[in-house]
Amino acid sequence: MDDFLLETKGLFKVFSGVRVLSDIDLRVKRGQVLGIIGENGAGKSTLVKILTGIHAPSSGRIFIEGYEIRHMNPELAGRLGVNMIPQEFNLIGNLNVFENIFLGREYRSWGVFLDKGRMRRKTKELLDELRCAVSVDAQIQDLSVAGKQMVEIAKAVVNDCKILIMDEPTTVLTQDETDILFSLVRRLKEHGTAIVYISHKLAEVKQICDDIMVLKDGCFVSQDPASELSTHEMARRMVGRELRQMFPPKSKPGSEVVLGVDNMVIPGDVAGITFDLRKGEILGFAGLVGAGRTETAEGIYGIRRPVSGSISIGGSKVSIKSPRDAVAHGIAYLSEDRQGRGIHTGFSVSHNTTLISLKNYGKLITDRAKELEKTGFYARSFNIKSPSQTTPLKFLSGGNQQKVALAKGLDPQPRIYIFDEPTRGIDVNARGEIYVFIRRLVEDGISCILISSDLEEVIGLSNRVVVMREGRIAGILEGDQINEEDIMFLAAGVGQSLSA
Amino acid sequence: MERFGPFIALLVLFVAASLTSEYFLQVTNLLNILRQVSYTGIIALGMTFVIIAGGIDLSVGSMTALVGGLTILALNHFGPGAGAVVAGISIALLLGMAGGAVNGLIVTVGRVAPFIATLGTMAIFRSLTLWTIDAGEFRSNSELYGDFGMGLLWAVPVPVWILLVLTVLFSVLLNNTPFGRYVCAVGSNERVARYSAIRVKFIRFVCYVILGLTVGISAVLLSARMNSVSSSGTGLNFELDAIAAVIIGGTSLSGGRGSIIGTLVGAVILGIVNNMLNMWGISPYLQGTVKGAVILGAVLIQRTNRSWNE
Amino acid sequence: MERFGPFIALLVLFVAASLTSEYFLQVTNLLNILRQVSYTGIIALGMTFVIIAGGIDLSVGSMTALVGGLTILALNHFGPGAGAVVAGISIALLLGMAGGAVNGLIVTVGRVAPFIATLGTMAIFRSLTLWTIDAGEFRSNSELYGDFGMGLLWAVPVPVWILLVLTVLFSVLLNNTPFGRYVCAVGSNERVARYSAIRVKFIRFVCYVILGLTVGISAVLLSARMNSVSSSGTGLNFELDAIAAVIIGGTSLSGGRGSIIGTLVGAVILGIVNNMLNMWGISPYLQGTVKGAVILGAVLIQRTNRSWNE
Amino acid sequence: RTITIGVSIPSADHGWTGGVVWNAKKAIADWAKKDPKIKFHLVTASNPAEQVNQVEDLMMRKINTLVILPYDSAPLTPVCQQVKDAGITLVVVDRGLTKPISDIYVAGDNPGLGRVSGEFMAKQLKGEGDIVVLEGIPCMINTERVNAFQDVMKKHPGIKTLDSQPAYWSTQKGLEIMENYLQKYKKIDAVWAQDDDVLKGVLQAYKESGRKDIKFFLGGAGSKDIIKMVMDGNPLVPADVTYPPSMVASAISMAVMSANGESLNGFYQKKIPSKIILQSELVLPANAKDYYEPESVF
Ligand SMILES: Nc1ncnc2c1ncn2[C@@H]1O[C@H](COP(=O)(O)OP(=O)(O)OP(=O)(O)O)[C@@H](O)[C@H]1O
Ligand SMILES: Nc1ncnc2c1ncn2[C@@H]1O[C@H](COP(=O)(O)OP(=O)(O)OP(=O)(O)O)[C@@H](O)[C@H]1O
Ligand SMILES: [Mg+2]
Ligand SMILES: [Mg+2]
Repeated sequence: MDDFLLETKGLFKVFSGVRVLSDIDLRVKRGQVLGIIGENGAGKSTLVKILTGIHAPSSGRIFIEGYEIRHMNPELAGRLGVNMIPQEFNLIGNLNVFENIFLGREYRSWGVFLDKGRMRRKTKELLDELRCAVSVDAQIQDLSVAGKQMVEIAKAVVNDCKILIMDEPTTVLTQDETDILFSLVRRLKEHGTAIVYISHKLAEVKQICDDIMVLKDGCFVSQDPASELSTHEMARRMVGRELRQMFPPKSKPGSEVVLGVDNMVIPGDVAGITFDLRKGEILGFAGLVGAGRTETAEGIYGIRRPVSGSISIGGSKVSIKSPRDAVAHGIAYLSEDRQGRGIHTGFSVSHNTTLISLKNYGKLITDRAKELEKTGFYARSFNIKSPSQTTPLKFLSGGNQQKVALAKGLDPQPRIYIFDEPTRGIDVNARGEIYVFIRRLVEDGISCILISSDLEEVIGLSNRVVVMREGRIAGILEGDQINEEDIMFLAAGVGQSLSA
Repeated sequence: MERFGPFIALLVLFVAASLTSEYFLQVTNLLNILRQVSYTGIIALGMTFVIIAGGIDLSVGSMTALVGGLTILALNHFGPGAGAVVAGISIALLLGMAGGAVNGLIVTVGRVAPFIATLGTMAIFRSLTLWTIDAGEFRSNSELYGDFGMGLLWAVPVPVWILLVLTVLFSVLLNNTPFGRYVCAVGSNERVARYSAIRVKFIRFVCYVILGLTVGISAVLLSARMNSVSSSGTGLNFELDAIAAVIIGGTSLSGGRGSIIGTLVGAVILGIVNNMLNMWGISPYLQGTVKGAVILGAVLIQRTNRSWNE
Repeated sequence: MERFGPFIALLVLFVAASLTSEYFLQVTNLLNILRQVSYTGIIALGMTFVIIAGGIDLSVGSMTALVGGLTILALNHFGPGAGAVVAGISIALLLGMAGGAVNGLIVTVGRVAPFIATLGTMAIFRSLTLWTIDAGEFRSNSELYGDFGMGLLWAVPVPVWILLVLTVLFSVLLNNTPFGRYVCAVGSNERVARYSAIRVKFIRFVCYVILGLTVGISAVLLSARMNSVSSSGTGLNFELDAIAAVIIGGTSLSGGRGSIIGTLVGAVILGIVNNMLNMWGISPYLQGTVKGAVILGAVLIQRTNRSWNE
Repeated sequence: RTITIGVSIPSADHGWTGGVVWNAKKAIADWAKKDPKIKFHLVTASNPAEQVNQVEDLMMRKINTLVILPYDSAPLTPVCQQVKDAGITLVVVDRGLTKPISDIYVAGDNPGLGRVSGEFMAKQLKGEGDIVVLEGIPCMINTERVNAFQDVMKKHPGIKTLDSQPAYWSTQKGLEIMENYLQKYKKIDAVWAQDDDVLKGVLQAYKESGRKDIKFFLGGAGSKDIIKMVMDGNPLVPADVTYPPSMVASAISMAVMSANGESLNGFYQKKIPSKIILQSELVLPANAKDYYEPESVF
């Protein structure tokens, strides 16, 4: 029975009086993929952080290959071959790709010098295997979110690991990249690596995992072979009750054009983007990683400076030179880069939520009570799990941080909301609630741009879908055309653009 | 509990001082300490904003001399009346803000690292002060100005009142206004702040102007107290005292968060340390050792306290 | 192109200096400049590591005086021979590393903010120096030591050689060894570094020890050159010059990245500025203005250059 | 009755002030040995504001007499006025206050130092030659010295001051500036360094340059090394001009004697003189022995 590579017995974790994990027994065998699912804040990340020694358990025991590890720490975990792809990027912005991948375990020549050549070659090999075009010498801070994610993956598998833990590795990846990752997982599996896989994309979990463990409020719920669980059943166990329909029925947008983008050019990123957004419309944006959707959004939001083209809002041309201008024109933007651009991790829930709209809480003196009341409203609407309104965001789970980021964009009551990966890291239940919320927004006349790597989401919500490829619009799909085949057809660039 | 660190350090120091010196607890001595710390303390209050916003300012000492010197020139020009004093003070505050604005512009528009920018203006302000008066002293002809500098209000020195009032005002500004929140946001993560529609450069700039204003106030109080300004000596090392007060008060030099009350406490801690050194009568050679050790000790008390509560 | 900023600034300054002063391009003058900058330049090289790792050290000037002073005491104790000089130098390097280790321990184990920690030890080191010799001067009795300080090797002064050799060694250390990567990682993101199994405190500590070593080297070269150390004056304001060199050289005060060659360039820029002030014969009062303006200018050139390429 | 004397002086930030601190401590130690009833409180300040604070603190400690070497004149005058108003005997050293409130004033003669130096230099050069000047920290003391020196030079049009730069009373600065001067000027006849610490650096630079053109160097303040060179007949250093840091010790003695109601030895005047000006004296090889004090730190 001792062929468990990784085993825990009775793990408890208490954060400042709050119990986050109770009595968790986890077992993973050689070559097994164990899925862990659970609502936002269920304790999944906390569990795996304990396994890699980032947090110490309050009580309980950890065994690696049958040996008890009493004081796990990141260094020891590394030596024992326990690697992790964390939920939030653990990369050094100032270092380049290969330096990050080898950080702490550099190849050396003469025992003291860095063997850069070998590290570059190995990195290149890995990235090629992941079919990632990122340069080995690129600085991390210059990479897109998807690029960073691929580097994290490469970093986790660069040396032979016995146990690989993946905490929501695919939130910013499109189907293609997810498939690449999965083939990598299968190969590792064949080599006998034990894998722990955390995700809110239940279909993925079912596809790649052998066993699925469900956590709820820090407690073990069940563990069953993936083949015996439907995604519907998974969701039910996570939430503890039946879920309603994921996507609400689509509403009918008005005909009035709220936002018009005409021939926007941002050198190096996007060329000749033209589209318009109607009142009450959800306009999906699909495309492969690097297609330029984020850049388009940032161009509208005043972060990037388009060199030509124009933007009109409500029919009149506007000049947006900064996010401030954009906000003044009623535009909100939810960044895909949560911790890098979206939220202040050191700020509390309420301080984050009201940051953009702070002037609405008193021009001179901020009305604290009103602020808390409003934050409370969002906390209830989105089911934000946090000890209090004044808890710094760094103590919240990833999904709950995302919900705060969503609320932050909503609070100024925008007329146009650009969502870039809105449900990144959000559990199925909350996701459904957010979809309903977005639906209500558009009914109230807000227009949304929905950039998502989750095709199902784009298809399920959008009235129309803009498909981008290599910085250009490959086509705009409507009605029945909004289906996976047509979108992928345009995104991948095989065949003719329909709108041409 | 971390936020109480400075208070605990202050308490410990206070008790230690009371026990080791018979003079310490006398009201005059306590008022003396408060007045003595008020000059750099007021500057430290302004410095708190700059540091929270992720900056630093090394030029405050030189700026104090320059503003104070020019104020005295203006005062002498206006004559001896009370109106002249009021005019002089107004000019000082404006000059202070202008000085702060210069730093703010170099840092924001010029995008020069704050340390270098203000190291440069530190040299420039001092040199302009020397040049204006040929390295001599600016002497005020106004008796009134000197009286104002030594003035008391309900038995408490004017600078102390101003220090306390500014502490309250700035505390509100930092904690209860949008501006204060923006300052923290800018210092905590500039990019997130930009995405949150905050005018990052403008906020930084305003922080420097606020600091300049406090330098102006301090320059008035100090030059009035001495009824003169020495072009070479006035304000020397003020930057170190001000920054030390801010950091001892619990504001992090890496920005993003901080406390105005903490800065006041930090300034008072430094004041008590200096007072104790004089009261204990330590050998001049060893004063530095004792001062350094006590400051380190005060900060270490905060740390120990933190680790208990972690 | 940002990384070329310091070089471009140096080039501009070099050309400007050549054009405005006939003496500038003379070989002796250039060697003079190099030797003049070598003392703080060597310290700046060590400071680069500390700053990249997210720290700072204000105590280097006082430490130079303390180490230099004690070295001379040791030297006088050992007698006049060459062996004594070697022993003295070894002691200096050890003392420097010990001083750096003290700072490193206060910062890492004591978890005191580097600014405050080294502000404290700055006072302490200076005070111990004054106390050791009653505020007087440490005078060496060894002729040999003085000769070593003035020594030339292939017509180039010894301190210049050491500056250049250290630049190469430290450059390799920073860019081509795991340690260098760890320093950048620690300064860029301490949490991530910790998760990457890097011993954050140890790395920080080693950075301070390296800086201490450079202080020891500089203390040897400086005290040998003068064959004496003034307890009050030696090393005064070295910290500002060293930090300025590092930052002008393109290293960010917020840590995470930096360049040793850049620091060398930064130090030389400061040296040329000082040289020019003397060569131009600027009024003593206005020297600060010109110096401040030229430094700001040098940094602004880098910025402009960057924006072109952005 | 016990006498409590507060002594407030600038902190040791260069050689001369280091000498002041040393001399103050020495005088205090000497008097404390002679008369255990006298208590001293010694404080040092690194800027005028700090010195004001320290005087306030000394008043808290109930001093009867304050001996003060003001960091600067005007800024310390108001607080000294307060001291005076509190009935404390005020002994001022070196830098005078802007109001005549001191009971005893022991002064160094800054313009005198410049003048004596200038006159010696002119005489030695026989009214003919090129000189360079190394100044101190730009401040009032420095200005007074340099101006007095230049006033003398005006009377000797044959002497040309090639350059005058601040060396901040620092040996290292003196060395650097002299290096630059040697680079810039191919022929220099004499150097006035104003301060002996600076002169040490200057001599080092000259020695290293291997040049032989400079006829002589003149420092100032009378540090023991330079006096020794004069005494030993070093041709490069034919003289020195005093500005003794021991003046603070003299002032402390005056304060003690005044507090004890003694009069100055040899004076028929009952009280201690209210003004004592210490001349800046010219030290030549002949009289150098009288000025040489080997155990002094300066
Ligand atoms: N450092 C911390 N201090 C205090 N509380 C924490 C800390 N980290 C996490 N928590 C709390 O622990 C709970 C579980 O968080 P965890 O990150 O494990 O959730 P998760 O299951 O990974 O959720 P998600 O799906 O949103 O990522 C949350 O309620 C969170 O607020
Ligand atoms: N995995 C990758 N491989 C190669 N280049 C990449 C990758 N990820 C990002 N890039 C580079 O970054 C740029 C922007 O990518 P980004 O991912 O932000 O675009 P996007 O259209 O917003 O895609 P998505 O929203 O799917 O992340 C691209 O132009 C590309 O050069
Ligand atoms: Mg998580
Ligand atoms: Mg994107």
